[in-house]
Parts: sequence; C-alpha cells; structure tokens
Amino acid sequence: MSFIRPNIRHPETPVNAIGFTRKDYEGALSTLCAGCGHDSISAAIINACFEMSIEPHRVAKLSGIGCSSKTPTYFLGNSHGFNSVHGRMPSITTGANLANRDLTYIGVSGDGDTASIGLGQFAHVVRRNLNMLYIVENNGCYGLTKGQMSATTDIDSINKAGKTNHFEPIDLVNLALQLGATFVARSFSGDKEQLEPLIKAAMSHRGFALIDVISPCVTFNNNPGSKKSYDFVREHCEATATVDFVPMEKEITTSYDPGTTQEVTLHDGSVVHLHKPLANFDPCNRRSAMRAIKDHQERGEVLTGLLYVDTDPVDLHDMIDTTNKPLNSLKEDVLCPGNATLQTINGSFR
Amino acid sequence: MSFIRPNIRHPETPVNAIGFTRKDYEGALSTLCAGCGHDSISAAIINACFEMSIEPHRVAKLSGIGCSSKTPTYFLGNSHGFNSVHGRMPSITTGANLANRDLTYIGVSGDGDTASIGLGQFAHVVRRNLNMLYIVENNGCYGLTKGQMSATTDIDSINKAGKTNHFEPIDLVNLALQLGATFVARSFSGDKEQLEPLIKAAMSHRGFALIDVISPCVTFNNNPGSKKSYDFVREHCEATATVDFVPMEKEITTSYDPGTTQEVTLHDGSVVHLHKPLANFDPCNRRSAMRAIKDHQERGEVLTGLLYVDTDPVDLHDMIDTTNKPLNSLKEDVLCPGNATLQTINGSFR
Amino acid sequence: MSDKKQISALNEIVVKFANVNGTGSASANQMFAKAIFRMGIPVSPKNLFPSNIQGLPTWYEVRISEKGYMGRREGIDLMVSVNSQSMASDVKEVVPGGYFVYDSTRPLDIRLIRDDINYFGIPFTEICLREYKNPRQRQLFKNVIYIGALAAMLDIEFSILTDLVADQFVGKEKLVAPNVHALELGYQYAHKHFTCPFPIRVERRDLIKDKILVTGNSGAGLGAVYAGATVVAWYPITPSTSVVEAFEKYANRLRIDPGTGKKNFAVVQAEDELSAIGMTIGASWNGARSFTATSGPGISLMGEFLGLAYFAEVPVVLVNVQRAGPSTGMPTRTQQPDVMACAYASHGDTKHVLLFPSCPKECFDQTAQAFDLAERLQTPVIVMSDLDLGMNDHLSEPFEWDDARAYDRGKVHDAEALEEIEKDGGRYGRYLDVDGDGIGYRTYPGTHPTKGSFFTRGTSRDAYAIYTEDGDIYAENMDRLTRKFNTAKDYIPKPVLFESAASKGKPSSIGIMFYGTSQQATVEALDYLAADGLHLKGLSIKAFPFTQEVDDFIESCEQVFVIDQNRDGQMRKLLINELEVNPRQLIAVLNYDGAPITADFICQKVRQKLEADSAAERKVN
Amino acid sequence: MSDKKQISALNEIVVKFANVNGTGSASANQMFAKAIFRMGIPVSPKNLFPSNIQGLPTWYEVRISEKGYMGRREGIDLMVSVNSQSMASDVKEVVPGGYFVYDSTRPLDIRLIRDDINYFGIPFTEICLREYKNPRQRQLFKNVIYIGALAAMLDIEFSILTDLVADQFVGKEKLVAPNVHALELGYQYAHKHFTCPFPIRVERRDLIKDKILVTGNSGAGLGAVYAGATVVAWYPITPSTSVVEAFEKYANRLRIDPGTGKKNFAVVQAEDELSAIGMTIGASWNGARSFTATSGPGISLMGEFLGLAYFAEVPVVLVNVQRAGPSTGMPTRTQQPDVMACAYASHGDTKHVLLFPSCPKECFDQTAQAFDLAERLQTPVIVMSDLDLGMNDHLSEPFEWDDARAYDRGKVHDAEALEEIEKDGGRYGRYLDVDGDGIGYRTYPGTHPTKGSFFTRGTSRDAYAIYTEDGDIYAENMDRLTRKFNTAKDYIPKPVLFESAASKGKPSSIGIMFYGTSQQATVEALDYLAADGLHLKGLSIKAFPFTQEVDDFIESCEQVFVIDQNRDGQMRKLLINELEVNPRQLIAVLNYDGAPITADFICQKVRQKLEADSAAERKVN
Ligand SMILES: Cc1ncc(C[n+]2csc(CCOP(=O)(O)OP(=O)(O)O)c2C)c(N)n1
Ligand SMILES: Cc1ncc(C[n+]2csc(CCOP(=O)(O)OP(=O)(O)O)c2C)c(N)n1
Ligand code: SF4
Ligand code: SF4
Ligand SMILES: [Mg+2]
Ligand SMILES: [Mg+2]
Repeated sequence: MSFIRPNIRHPETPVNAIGFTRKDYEGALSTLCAGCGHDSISAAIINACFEMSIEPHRVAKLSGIGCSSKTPTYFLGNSHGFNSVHGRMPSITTGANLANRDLTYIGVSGDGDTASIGLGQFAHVVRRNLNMLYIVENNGCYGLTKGQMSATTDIDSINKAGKTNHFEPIDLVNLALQLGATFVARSFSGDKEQLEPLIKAAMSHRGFALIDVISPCVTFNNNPGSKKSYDFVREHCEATATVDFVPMEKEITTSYDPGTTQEVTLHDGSVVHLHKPLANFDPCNRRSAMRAIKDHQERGEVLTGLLYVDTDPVDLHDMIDTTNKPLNSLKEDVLCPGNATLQTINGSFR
Repeated sequence: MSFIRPNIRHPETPVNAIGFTRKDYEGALSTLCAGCGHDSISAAIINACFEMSIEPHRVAKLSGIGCSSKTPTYFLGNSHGFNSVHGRMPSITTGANLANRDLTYIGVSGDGDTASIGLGQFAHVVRRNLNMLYIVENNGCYGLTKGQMSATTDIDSINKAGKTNHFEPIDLVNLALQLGATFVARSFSGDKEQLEPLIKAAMSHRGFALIDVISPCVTFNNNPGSKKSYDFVREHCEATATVDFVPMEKEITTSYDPGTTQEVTLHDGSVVHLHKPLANFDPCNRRSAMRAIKDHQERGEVLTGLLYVDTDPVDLHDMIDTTNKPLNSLKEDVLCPGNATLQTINGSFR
Repeated sequence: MSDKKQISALNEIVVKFANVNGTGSASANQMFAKAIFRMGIPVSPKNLFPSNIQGLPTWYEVRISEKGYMGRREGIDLMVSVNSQSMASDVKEVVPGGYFVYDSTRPLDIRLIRDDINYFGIPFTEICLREYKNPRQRQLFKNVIYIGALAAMLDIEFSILTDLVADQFVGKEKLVAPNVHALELGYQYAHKHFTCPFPIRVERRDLIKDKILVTGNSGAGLGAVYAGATVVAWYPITPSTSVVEAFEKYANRLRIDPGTGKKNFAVVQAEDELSAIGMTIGASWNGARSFTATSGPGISLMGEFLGLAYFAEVPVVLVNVQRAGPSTGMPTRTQQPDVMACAYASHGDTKHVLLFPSCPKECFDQTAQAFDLAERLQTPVIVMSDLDLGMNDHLSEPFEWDDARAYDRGKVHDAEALEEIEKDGGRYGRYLDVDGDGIGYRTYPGTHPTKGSFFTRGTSRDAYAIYTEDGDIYAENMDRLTRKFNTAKDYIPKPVLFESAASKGKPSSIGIMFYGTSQQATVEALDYLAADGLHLKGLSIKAFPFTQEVDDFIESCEQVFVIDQNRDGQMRKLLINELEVNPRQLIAVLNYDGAPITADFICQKVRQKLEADSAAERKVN
Repeated sequence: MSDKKQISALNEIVVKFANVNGTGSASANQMFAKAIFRMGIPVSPKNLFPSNIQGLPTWYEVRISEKGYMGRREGIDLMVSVNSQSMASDVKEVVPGGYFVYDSTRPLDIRLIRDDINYFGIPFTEICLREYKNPRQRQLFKNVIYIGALAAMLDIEFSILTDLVADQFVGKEKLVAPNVHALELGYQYAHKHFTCPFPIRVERRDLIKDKILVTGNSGAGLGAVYAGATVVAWYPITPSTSVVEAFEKYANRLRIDPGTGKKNFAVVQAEDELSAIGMTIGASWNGARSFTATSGPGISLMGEFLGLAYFAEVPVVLVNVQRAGPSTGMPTRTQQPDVMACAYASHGDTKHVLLFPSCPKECFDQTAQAFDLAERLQTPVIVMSDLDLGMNDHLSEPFEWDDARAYDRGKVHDAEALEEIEKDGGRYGRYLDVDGDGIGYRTYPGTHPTKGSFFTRGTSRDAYAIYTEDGDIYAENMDRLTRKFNTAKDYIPKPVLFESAASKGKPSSIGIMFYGTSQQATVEALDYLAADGLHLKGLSIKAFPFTQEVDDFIESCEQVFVIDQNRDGQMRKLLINELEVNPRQLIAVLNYDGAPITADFICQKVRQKLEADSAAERKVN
C-alpha cells in the first residue's frame, strides 16, 4: 500500500520531497551527557535522512551496547531499531540485511563496542561488504562504564583519571581499508558540514560504508592530555577535501571549478564533489588512501573526510547470488517445494 | 635445582650444546594425513629447538582447535602443552606469559582458528606485543571439519568440493603489520631452509612474532584451482631474502659479502643474516614491508621470508611494568601484606 | 572347515566392519546396509569414527533385525577386520561361535586367536595388489571386495549390490564395471574357500514397505527447506555440519528462481557461533525464517544471544546436534548432555522451548514445526538431536508434507492492522498482552512510515518497548514471559505412549520415560521385560516445557525410570525441577560412554532396581 | 508550623535522597551515612542509580537502625527531593506523618501536596545562586547544603560532619572551608526556619565498636590481594568493575617491589570476557594465582571456557557480581539470577563450586578462600556476590588476616617429587586418582626437563593425559570428576544457623533458607515472626555443593521457605536437584523487581503460607 502523510503540522514547517518534516526523523529525548559528541552525530543523521527524503520506515537502525549504542533511540523514531548486545551489532545487521535487502541499514557502535569485544565481527562484516552504513562514535574510551581506556585510545593519551595509554591503538579506518572496505571515511562530531554529506554519500553507497567519527566524551575523556578531546581534535584535523553530496535525482545546480574539484559518481548515480582535494590524493585508490593516512599519522595529524570509495562495489548479496526480492517477502508458493517433490526425494533414500 | 641429562643413548647420536638429542624434542606420532603440511612445520620446530639448545621444559606450546592445533602433541614431548578451545589460544598464552615471563611460548593455530573465530584475540595479542612465537599453519581451509573455506581462502580459489571463493581474504601478515606486530614473517611448510631460521629468529625476538606458514591441506585443498596447493605456492612464492640465523652465543664463522648481505641484530644479540635482499626492501621498516607485500599481491605473487622486525620492541610486561621475576615464583612473603596493614586499611573504612 | 561352534541366525545379525578412516570404506559399508534394506529387512547401521581425518581406526556397526529392533546391540556376530591397529580389540567383541573375517595377506597374529570363534581369512591386500595398479584403487576396492565376500557369506542377493553400484555411479558409468568386478572377486573367493552361506544369513522379507533409510541431519535440513527457511547462518562443527549441508544441497535444487537463476535463500558461513546466531536473530527480527545449527561448544558460545532472544522476544530456530561433552569432549561420540544447558541457557531467569526428535522423520517434522513455534511464541526453539540420530542412517517413515499446510507466522501486524488500531483510538504496543496468552504483536521493519515502529532491546522496557528501570514494570514483564512459556504447551508436540504388545491390557504402575535416540533401545527393552512378566509403560518425551500428559503419566506411576544419555541425569532433573515431582519417584538410568544406549543395558538397570525393591519388601514383611 | 501528625522516632529512621545523577550528590550522601556511622549508630545506605552517566533520577536510601536491622525497609520517614523529575513519585513514598524536604526556590506544584505528610521547603538553588559564582559549584554545594540542613533536623553532631569534610579533602585543604560553609548554610537555615531537631532524630550510641562501613567489592578486591592473586584479567561491566579497581588500587600500594619499583602483579584489561577468563585460565595453568570478575552477560560469554576449566581441571577464580537479567536486563539493579547459570555453566555434564557471601567481610574471606579452593580442587570457583552487596556500603565486621596462614596451593609436584616417583619405579600421571579423592597432581610448565610434562586439553584423555576416545576411560574420568566435586564438601564453607533471640529454646519444625544479600532482611524477619509467636529457624547457605548440614536442616523441618532474589526460585531448584528433596517441602519466596528484598516482604509471604496451611487443616478437622 502507499501512504499519504497526515497533514497535521504548522504550514510553515519545511517538508522534504516526500512531505516529511524534520520532526518525523527525530527520536526520543537524549539521556546522554550535555555536550556529548554522540548527540551531534544523531543530529547529523537526522538532517541527512530528512534532506535525502528517505521514507523513515525504510531505514533500520542497529547498535551494540554503550552510550554510543544508545543513540538510535534518539534519532529516527519512526524507524525500527535494535539495541542488541555488546560488540555484536554487525552479525544482527548482517542477518537483517539478508532478510530484506531493500531497507537502508544504519549501524551505530562505539570504539569499545567495535575495536574491543566487537573486532572480530567488525572485520568480518567488512569482508562481506555488507550494504550498510557503519558509524563508529569514537571517543577513545568506554563512556558507559565510566571512562576506561579502549583499543582506540591513542598512545600517550591521558584520560580523566590521569592514566596514560601505552598500547598501540587500533585505527579502524586503516583496518577497514586493509580488510577491503569499499567506502571509508573519518570525521569529527564537531564538524557537521563534513559529517552530513559523508553520511549521505555513505547511505547511497551500495556496500559497506564506514565512518569513524571522533566524538569526544565530555565526562571522561575531554581533559587536557587526551587526544580525543574537542580541543585536541580541532587542532589536529586535516581534511582530504571539503565534501558536497548531490543525490541521484537532483541535477547539479552549483557549478564547480574543475581545477579545484573532483567528482566521484557513486553506483546509484549520485555524485560526491570534493573541493580542493589534497595534493596527489585519489579517493578511488585504496593504497593512496592508506599512504595519506599514514603520512598524517606520522605527523601527529588526523586525516578526515572521504578517504576511499569503490564506485562499483560487489556486496554480500552479489557474492552469494541471492534473489533481488527481499527474502522476507517470499511466501509458501516459492519457498515450499510441495509433497510431490518430497516423495521423489524419499525415493532417493531407498 | 640443576639437571644432568641421563646418558642412556647410543654414543653416536648427536647432542646439542646442552646435551640433548633431537629425540628429546620430538613428540607423539602424528595422526595427521600423510603429506599434510602441518607435519613439516612440526619437524621444523623440533629442529629449531634442538639446534638452539633450548631446554625442552623451558618451552610451553599452546594451540586452539583444528588439525593444526593438534600438532603440539607431535613435537616437544618434554614441554607442557595446552590444546585449548577454538580461536582462544592467544588469551591462554597471554595469561601463561603473565604468570611466567621466563619461558618461551610457542602458539600454534590454523587459519580458521586465527582468522575466523579467533580474529579478535589475534588482533589484541598483537596489540599487546606479547612475547611469543605465533605460528599460523595456513591451508586456506578448515581441515578438521572437512574442508570448508576459511577467511584466508584466496579470491577465486577453488576447493576440493569444487566451490569458488568470492570473499576478500584476510591477509594475516598485512593485518599484523597494520596492528603493530614487531616481528612478521611468512613462509611455506615445504621450505625448511627458510622456515627453520625464521623460527629461530622469532623465538629470539622479545615480543610478538608472527610466522604465517602456508601449509597445504593435501586432503581438502591441494587440488588444481586451489591457491594454497603445493604446486601453486611453489610457483608463486618469492622470498625477501634467504635467511640465516646466528644465535647470540655463537660468533659468526661464515663471512658474508657485505654488498649482498644485510645483518639484523636482535634485541638479545643474536643476528639474522639476509642474503640477496629484494631491491629497496628494508626489513626494519614497517611501511616498506607493507608496500612490498602489496606490490607482490598485485602481481599475484606471495612474498615470503622475514618481512619486518623491530629490533628494540616493548612487550606487554614492559607496558604494564611487571617485576622481572616470574609472578608464579612469588610467595606469601611478597604477596601478602599481612594483618597489621589490613588493620590500618580497616581504619580507612571508619 | 572349522568344527567350532558356529552360531546360526536368520535376519537377526550384528555385523561390524573395522577399518582405517580416510580409505573410502564409508561408501562400501553403506552399500552393505543399503543392500539389506533393499532385501526388505530392517537395518540399523552406526558409524563409529575418530575425531581425525585419515589413518585412525573407524568402525561401522550394522544391526540387521527382522523383528524391527533398531537400537544398538552389543556383541558382534560377524566382524570384518581389515585394520591391524584395532584387530586385537575387534577380536574381543565377537560373540562365542561368531565369525571373524580378516585380511590373510599376512598371517594372523597368534595372540589374536580365540578358540571359541570362527576365523575366515581373505587375502584382500594380495588380491588388490594383483588386480589393481594405482595405490588409491587398491585401497578403495579392498572395501568393495569384502562386501562381495559378505554377499556370499550372508546370502545377500548379488543383483541388489550391482544395482546399488549402478545407482552410486550415475554419471560416472565407467566406474561401474570395476566396482562390480571387485564385488565379484570377493564373492567368488568366499564361495571358493568357504561353505557359503554361513549359518548366520539373511533372507528377503517385505518389512520395509515405504520406509526410507536416511540420516536425521538430512531430515532436519529438508525440514528447514520445507518450512521456508530463507536465511541460514552457521559455523562448521561436527556433528551438526551436515544439517546445513543438507539444507544447502536441497535448496540449491529446489529454491532457484526460474527467471533469474538466483537463489531464493541465503546461506552464510559465519566467522563463529556468536555471529551465526546473531545473524539468525537479525534475520528473524526482520521477518525472514532463519535458523542455525551447532553442537557442544557452539551452544556455550550462543548463550548470551539466546538470552537476548528470550528477553527481547525474537524467534530463533536452533538445531543442536549433541555430542559427548564437556568442553571439546569426544566430538565424534554421541550423548544427550546439553539438556540443562539448553533449557536454561544464558544468565538471568530464562527458559527455552526444546524439541526431542527420535528418528529422521521427527527431525524433519520438528525442525519444520520449530519455525512455527518460534514465530508463534517469539522465542528460541531448540531442536535437540544428537550425533547418533544426526549422522547415522536410520530406518524411518517417509517424509510427508501436507500441501494445504500454511506456515504459522505468529502474531504480526501489517500496515492495515496498524491503521485500524489507531482508527479505533487504540495505541500499538509491541509487548502488550492483548490476548492474555503472554504473546504480543510484532511488526517488521519497513511496515509503515509513521506507525508501529518500535525499539528492540535486551534491557528492561514497558509494553510499548520504551526503556524503563521501573521495578514493577520489569516484574510484570518477567511474569508475562512465564505466562508465554506456559502458552507454549498448547503448541508443542505431545509425548508418545509406548508399551510392549505383550503388555496390552496389563495395567502397570511402573513407568519408563525417555527421549531422543533412547527410544529405539527402550522400546526393545519393554518387550524383553514384558517377556519376563515385567510390564512397564513407556512415555517418549517430545518437548519442553512438559505438557499435562507428562504430569499425568508420572502421577499414574509408583515409580518411573528416566533414561538419560548423560552423566547427571539431566532430563530427570528437569522433570523434578519443572513438575515438582518427588525425586524418589524418578529412577535414573544413565548411559554416557559415548556409545548409543542398548536395550540390554536398560533391562539390566531396570531389573536391578526392581529386584532390590522386592528384596527390600521381603525384608519388611 | 504544621499541625499535621508528625511521626517521631529515635535512631530508627529511613532517609532517602532524590537527586540527579552526575551532579556529585554521591559524596555528599555518603557523608551523611558516614556521619550516622560515626555517631555509633548502625546504618545501611543503598544507592539506586540509573544505567546512565548524567541527568537521570538517582536515589540514595539510608536506613538508620540502632536495633541493627541493616536490610532494606520500605516507607520513607524523611525524603530529601531536589529532583523535579522524580518529585511526584518521591512524595508517594513518604509514610503518613513523614517529612518531605524540597527545593522551595520555585513553589511546590500543588499536585504534590499530600495532607498527611509534612513539607519543609529550603530554597537550595536560590541560596547557591547567591553564594557561588560558577555553575559546577552551585550544583555541588547544593548537595552539601542539604546535608547541613539534615544535621539540624536530625540532630547530627555538626563536628562529625566537619571532621568528615576534613578527611575527604586531605591534600586539597583549600576545599575544606567552602564545604564547611555550605554545611553551615543548610544548618543555619533549618534552625532559623524550622523547630529542630525533628521528632525523628538520632542520638549517639556505641553500637559500632570496631565495625567498618565498606562495599563488598572492596572486600573482594582486598581478599584477592591478600590471597596472593598476581594475574588479573577483566573486562569492564557494572557492577563488577569496582572489584578489579579495588584490587588494583591496593596492589599499587602494597605490591610494589621496593628494589625496582616494579609491580608484583599484573592487571590486564582484556578485549572481552572470553579473553579475560582465557587469560585467567592460562595464568592458573602456569602456576600463578589469577582471577577475573564479571556480571550477567559476561557469565554467558565465559561458558565455553568454564567448561574447559572444569574438564581440563584448571583452577579458576571468578567473582560474579550479579545484576538483574536476563540479557542486559536492568544493569544497575540487584538480583540473584545467575545461580543456575553458574552451577551448571557450559554444555555437557558440568558442575561448578559456588560461594555465597552475605557481607563485605565474607566477600573478603570467601574471595581469599576461593583461591585455595580452586587450586585444591583444580576447578572453577565462582564467588556469587550481587550489586547490592558489591556496590553499596555495608556495616561489616573488620577484615582479618591470620599471618600464620599459608596459601593452600593444592596438589602440585615439583622436580624432586617427580624424580622420587620414578626412582620408586612409578610413573607420573596427571589425572591419576592417587589419593582416592578424585584430585590428581599437577605440575607447572618448566618444572623438569624430562619428567612430569603433560598435555592439557578439552578433549577426552586417560590418566596420563593421553588423548583417547575409549568410552570406558571417558566414563571413568567423568565419574572421577563427580567424586572430586563431592570432595569439595570437605573444604567449602559451612552454612550458618540463625534464629531469633526470642526463639531461643523454642524448637521449630519450620525452616527458612537464604543466601547472599537476603541474609540481613531474613534475620530481621525472623525477629518479627518470632514476636508473633511464629518461631522459624534459619539457615544461610554459604556454598554449593551443599554439605551434609544443609541436608540435615531440611530433614529436621516439615517445610522450609527458600528465599531467592530471582523469578524462578533458582536456589530452591538447585536444592531439589542436588539433594533429591521433595519439592513440596520447599516453599519459594521470590523477590525479583531489582530492589533489595525487605523483611516485611518475607514476613508477609511466610504468614500467607502458614495461614493457608492452618486454614486447610481447619477444613480437614
Ligand atoms: C558482554 C558485555 N560486557 C561488558 C558490558 C559493559 N559495557 C557496557 S558499555 C561498554 C563499553 C562501551 O564503550 P563504547 O563502545 O566505546 O561506547 P561509549 O559508551 O564510549 O560510547 C561496556 C564494556 C556489557 N554491557 N556487555
Ligand atoms: C567453538 C567451536 N566451533 C567449531 C568447532 C569445530 N571446529 C574444529 S576445528 C575447526 C576449524 C579448523 O580450521 P583451522 O583452524 O584452519 O585448522 P586446520 O584443521 O585447517 O588445520 C572447527 C570449525 C569447534 N571445535 N569449536
Ligand atoms: S559518558 Fe561520555 S560518552 Fe557517555 S554520554 Fe557522557 S559524554 Fe557521552
Ligand atoms: S585434513 Fe588437511 S589439514 Fe587436516 S591433517 Fe589432513 S591434510 Fe592436514
Ligand atoms: Mg567509546
Ligand atoms: Mg586451516
């Protein structure tokens, strides 16, 4: 059936192409700490979905456990959500996507949820190139359990409790590139101009899209000495380019100077415009991305923005050759071979 | 106490510096398939330990579950062994090493054991730079469960059952380098000249040493079309250099042409000689290693040999600042603070 | 030739093959069992294999019984031993007067000579060396040759064997001739050197009717295909692997979209069991029928997710093909050791629905039904098979499917329903107990743009799926889950009564309860006991929670023997726990050495107890 | 001021603070409890906090009882509510005639006005705005101000509060003055506007003696330090996190090598619970004392490894600080829901030793003893604490350590022993039951170059640790493990008898069994029931397996109430299961809403049952 938006809103409130207001994409009131980076990411998701005119119920939001993993309650209240168990969101999302390939899947996780307990599932969902947007709300600590260090805590970073980290951090962006991820970006919860177009592009990508969003924990890891504090990140970010996203339908209105702008056309026809990209950096070349990231790391800088995209990805369904119809829409008639067939099968056991 | 080797052997049988024969390093009869690559690796471990004159009981051997993980039964019969559960050998070894830093730890695993169920523990034991030798007996399949594909099965590789793999393989060597491993090598069960010195060097390395040994499964993955068959691997291997290992005590006898030989002196003073190294390849430079590996992969070749070594590693004990004595040797006198102290502590609860 | 006692038997024989694994003996041995089957005689083969791929002893035990006793029976009538490693122990297993067939290429070790059994040497190796060039052939055909010899010894119709060879090699016809030749080599040799047939032999009967010879795992896999499973996530582990292999095999034949050639199903080999059940939960949550299969260690690893599915109320179908635990235990031996672990899987107050199949037909039916139950009850349903049932061929009623049958997808609101609810001024609540049976209404993601979406979580929430830490709401919810668990009793399969024909009309106050693969042996035991005038009534438990019938059965007995194939009497404990019966009323009969339980063992335990009782009584009086 | 009824009470009061979490109220509230403690009056504070870091309602409930009743009591005598979110529900909790202290900066919502309780407004916010510049201070001192006001209302010695402030800020002395000032602000305001003290008040007593006020997790952490734990692997999870934090805190003070300044211990934050227990097993296997701590979900994830440790016989010490399940459940609420999950953790036939502490002193003692038990029995030992015990301050006997005490490292052969054995022509076998108690002798890796090494595995093996699939050897080994489990009874702590003073010499046939944190409330209930002439005898269970004393206690009773803080009556089930008692004899008393159980609740359940019984009897006669 098709749906008409019930029109019980103030005439002035802006609506998107399919008649929904921003409110239709909001969720419950956040219970996170005032100033938590995670809330900014929720806001960016809301804006991206509103502006892309996605039907709210065509999105499913999934998460593990943590402050970050709580956030799906705070956006897209009209979408089904699944707050699963710690570190296992990828497997739940894989199953969900296998059941219905037509929905848009947004997975939200934390650095503890992904890089510690969830590392195995993370690596394998990357390998399978599952068609989903995977957002890591990376604050370099365990927020919900009161600030322990995580596997992404930077070397020599000092937390609120005054502890210094001596362990090699796991860089999820490098790891994902290494494991063959087809869309990889890094951003900062404080930079919505960058984050929102990245989210839009990631949702348009048909395959696994990782956005590692540095998202400071104001309560346990925003102190001087922390390398995931607002101040530190602001000072040490450099972007590969400024990102602009033009969805498939829209034709480009603003004209860009070809000299300073690079266009990346995604599988679905939508276009990512990269203004003033870094010198000799090619977002469609995996190795150049890894090189650029490492170069910046060696300089103590954090490279943000769109790092790599494969514009013609092969996702899990392609690899296992599942039918184009959502599997959850198939009924007895296609699923059940019937008794006559069963009797011939019985014959093979005699 | 000190031990004298009971001398009940044939006078001719060769003994090593500490009076043990090769037999003292052997294990039970193998129950693996005739021709299984894993048995060659066991043989290499036996030789390496014998030639390095390691006291058998100063080694502990640990494994997960699989044909590969069975092998510790087949070598070093005088060493304690622990055949744990599937994919969890790293955590067991971590605990063991924390308890007694003075033993040499050899962990044996398979590609299923490490790259699938065990990937999380593998990544984290690398991060902790645990002082151990980690051998992956990599046959690109699940031998013990009859040949299913594993996460290291190469793209388009065809197995005995005739199935073709479409999933991005996980390259454990790249992964380990990415995660900060301090000793990384790849070898082939069919190449003992290369494997044995690598094992010796790895055991001398004070930190995490990975040797990813391609070890064909003759029963399920040695067929034409398989990219982990003896034939395929023989045809597609290229070595970074030929490796020669000289333990600390020994002073160098054979003289090498400096032009064609590179010396790498390990933390404990032993030296690895690399003859005819690849052009512009530096085994002490992580990025050059990753570059070389990728270059070869793009040419469809497998780069073997010593890929990277950090000659001054910081291991887990260094990072958490544990005492130099084995923790399992401490007694009540150091461990138990006594009642007087306890009474002052009680005071703090009043 | 030999004047020793020779046992004689017609269609009541146990034959055992001792071989080396990885030598292709399996298919030859199976040919033997299939031949008996095709002669119309009930047959029950059991494969005893090592946790290893090649070179270790492996056995194939075949019980032939026109009486239809398909449980295991100890004492081997005819042993074919072509494995020097195991010969010493093989010899011991032969019954006095029994027959021992061995490879006489090398002389028999005199220490293996018993004067109470009969030896028949055939130079298998020598024959193969003479007849075949390449070593692999020599190895393979040795097995076929001894089947040929047995055909002569036991009087198996040779044409049946040749037919079987033909069936086996459709597509590879050029292999037929050499195999038939090998059969003949054995057949001729036996006839030439021994008086054939032996006093133990088989004779055509018509006792099979339309029965089939099939493994439980094939039944389970097929059941899942017929039940409409579309998403299968698994991780390889013996003995459950072949459940998914069977599913995939048949799905690849029966579930291909004719238009596109694409698959109307998805099978994913997960990275481990946590991921496998996670995918299953994700798919079920999203409205697809999904299942996973595992064994022992996998059950432990799935614990956290089973608790989530129980509490968040997501359907899960899990096939647990049990093996001997604890830990890795004996991975290729059978047991029923996970009853407790599955009934109460996961931390916190949890209970799970269990099904206990006893034969391949029940594997098919119960696996299919598990999907209806899981979706109706919105909770995990675990099919408790075991290695014996799952991996061995069993004589079974043929699989049946009622084409009129529609899947029970349980309580799910579609968009119309959601609009209705609000039209009537109502409010949809995922966990509202609208019908009083403890089961709420689900909606699938993507149903309606503004109605019916909810948040699934493992944390405490109210009837509208809103997070809460309110103690009363939490407790109410927990009580509803208990209510729902009781509702399960209206849907799950009922227990089945058994009694010996000889006990008809002889009321008994002694019961015997059993489940799963204990059924064959117990039913046989009932006959033996009845023959001694001990009339017991039997109840085969088919599901947990226990329905009223189980209660009533125990009520109607003074004492009940409970058969468990585990050390701790787990089913007995579960009965005591959940039915609040007096433990003294339930007597444990425990078999846990990894071999399938036998009727003799059961009889022995029952007699012991009953004799002890009457002895005690005599004392009293 | 108000002519309403005002309850009056001396040293028998329940005060509750309603606040917002993340506002630093915890330390102020704790100061209040500590003040009562220092006045020599028994006090029991309970923190009710949300699973969230900032901005949600949080409560701190303080029971003051000179009678020494330290369990929770419902009905609040004095409520301090400075959280508008929760005020509506806070008002409801106050007993008629009780006192309600609120922030009167804004006028009280009339809907919150009850005519049977007494309101006392203090303009906390206004005062703070006036007195302090920066917002954080305004937030922090608000809490200190209300403590000052309570001092006036309840007649708390002001000097005690100033001392506490001084203690709290050693090192940060400049913070002392402002805090004392805040205390005075509240104290003055109360005296100025209300007649203080209130009819409910406190008065110095000498009932504390040398007792301490401490959390169970501090006790457990300290116990591990004293027991010589050197390797600690863990993964953060509420409410067990502070066990390891306590260990690390004290180890950093008491376990530093004087010579090198290095640590005589290792604490590793693992990547998850599977890894945490894996490290623990590896360390124990290698001869170090090692432990891990977790809660709910962690227990499920540790299942596979617990089975390995049970079967391979490796010592494990695991502290399980239980919380409300299933799944993520209510992570910051208390329960005892993992009894079954822990007793039978893992697939296959497994049983684990459990300890049940009831107070911080027992957390200390039992955690320390757990290391002796684990090494003596070579198996996992699980200390079953819970959130209430672990995270709340409890009045406890002081911790004691006998300096003469030596660790029981269990049966371990060193090199000399191994040489001895062979000298006497013997052969060392890891799993030989030399002493008949089911426990073999371990050797640590690195002991001897040619003797005593063995292979540890989760698969079946013989007495010499050699892999085997022999069914008889497997079964013997499983029976030995049962034997070993029974041996545990000789070492574990015995249950403790309780009866009301009023019941002395009054024999009773009605028992009441309990464990863990149900002890305080149950002991209180025994008194109330005795006062009504209902004399019950109580038994506090301290360990599983159950020792003879537990058997005898049940034997000696017609019926026994079993107190469980979970839905399914798990301890009761375990008793029925393991002791084979008639379920009808055990009556379940279940509290599972996440709040600690109360004496009133227990009394009510007991009375109901006993009245029902006598009613039934009347019918009969
Ligand atoms: C199996 C399991 N282990 C541990 C926990 C406790 N826990 C809850 S959240 C969390 C870590 C959260 O860190 P992160 O994923 O970075 O999220 P953040 O709170 O920092 O946003 C942990 C360890 C749990 N819920 N489940
Ligand atoms: C938890 C668990 N899951 C599954 C298994 C079954 N299993 C045994 S070995 C194995 C895979 C072995 O593959 P690999 O590690 O590559 O070793 P290989 O046999 O190839 O040497 C599996 C899945 C198990 N023993 N435990
Ligand atoms: S604790 Fe940190 S991560 Fe959690 S909500 Fe607060 S600021 Fe955000
Ligand atoms: S199955 Fe493969 S891996 Fe296993 S023993 Fe045989 S050859 Fe080796
Ligand atoms: Mg985090
Ligand atoms: Mg492998």
